[in-house]
Amino acid sequence: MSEKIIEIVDKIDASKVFNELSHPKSGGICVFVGTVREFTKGEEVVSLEFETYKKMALKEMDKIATEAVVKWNLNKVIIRHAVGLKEVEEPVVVVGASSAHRDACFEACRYLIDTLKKTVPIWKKERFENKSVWVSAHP
Amino acid sequence: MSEKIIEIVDKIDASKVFNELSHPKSGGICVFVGTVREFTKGEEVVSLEFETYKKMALKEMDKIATEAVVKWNLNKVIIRHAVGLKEVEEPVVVVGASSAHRDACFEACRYLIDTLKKTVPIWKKERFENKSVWVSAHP
Amino acid sequence: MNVLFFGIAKDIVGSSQITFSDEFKKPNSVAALKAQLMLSYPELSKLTSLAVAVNSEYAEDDVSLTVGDEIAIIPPVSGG
Amino acid sequence: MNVLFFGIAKDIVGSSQITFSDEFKKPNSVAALKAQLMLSYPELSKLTSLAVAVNSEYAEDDVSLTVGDEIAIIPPVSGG
Repeated sequence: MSEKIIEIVDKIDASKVFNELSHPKSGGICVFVGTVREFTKGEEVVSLEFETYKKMALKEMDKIATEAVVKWNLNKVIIRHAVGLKEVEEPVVVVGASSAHRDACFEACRYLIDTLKKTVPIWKKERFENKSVWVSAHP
Repeated sequence: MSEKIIEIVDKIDASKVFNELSHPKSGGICVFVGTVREFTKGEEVVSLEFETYKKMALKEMDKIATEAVVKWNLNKVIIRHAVGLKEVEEPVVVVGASSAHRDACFEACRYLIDTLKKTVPIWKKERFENKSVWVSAHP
Repeated sequence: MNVLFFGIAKDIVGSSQITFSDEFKKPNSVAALKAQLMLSYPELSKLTSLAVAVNSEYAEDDVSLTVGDEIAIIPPVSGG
Repeated sequence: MNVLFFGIAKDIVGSSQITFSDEFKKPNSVAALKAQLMLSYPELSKLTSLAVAVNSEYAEDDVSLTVGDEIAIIPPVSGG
């Protein structure tokens, strides 16, 4: 029986994720944290703003987590995304996997973040000094 | 200028690693934590005991970290290994990388742990109910 | 039938929700809804992609729409 | 010349350190040291690998040893 943690929150506390992924049958825990970077394409980012279609986002996150648990035989998995305004260095997303061996948790962790970015209905607006841009909206 | 954290400690506090790897120029932080697994090859592990040639281990860990910083242009990197007796679920090693984009931190993190396991003079004894075994010592 | 808008789609439409109350005008498929919206809001057709969710699941063009459905317009996602 | 032993090598030798005080018997290369140790402690030759570090750097067989060197016997590592 694997434990999944799927959450959309206002603020992420990255420090607690290892406790959440700890498991006696796990020899490896891999975690990725996405944070706000101060420059993008050479322009200084003031903050990011995240918006979500929460009901659907949680469903899509749960699908991704379930797929990963099955494919890599994970003991625990976590997908937690933040919404609202985020400053430089703040965490915006945490994904992690806990498994018997390290191959599985590394591959699963990479899958979690890559798939989240493709399918989960969350939108990011980059706020610069003089403008705001919805990321990826235009070709 | 990248910051490297290279340490051999008695006890690992995995909760502080994200603060240590946080950086305004980073959009991604990838961390791997190795923990004591209760079963290995079907036998129940009571604890692990780690021993090191500390002076040389720190040198080798520093080499690995420096190589990773150069190869993946990391903003921060950490390699922290524990020594002494470790119980099931306790962290024994933490490696992590902080970089502008996620490809770099994932690849670097994998490199850090894979290379550590090959070159760093640290030895692990598995303690079972009725015996102890130095891991990998015999073919 | 309620249609929810998010991200840049919300900005283009100028609202987070549109209600199709007139049965006559209600689009009966995902394709029809997209066509109608793009006609009314041409800026939507300039986006990298435009997906539709029906009852919080991605829906292909041929999915039909009924009055009780919760429909959402999904511009290019950019989480993470 | 001090030789340090770790892990299973320490268990086999029964000591964490051996001092070669007699100049006559002191091996003058990594290869000579390994040969001498394997002769004295045959169990060492059953290990998966046996590396030598000179002044805390891995050293190939042809590296020569001098009196002031800190030498370490490195059985198969298993950190992580």
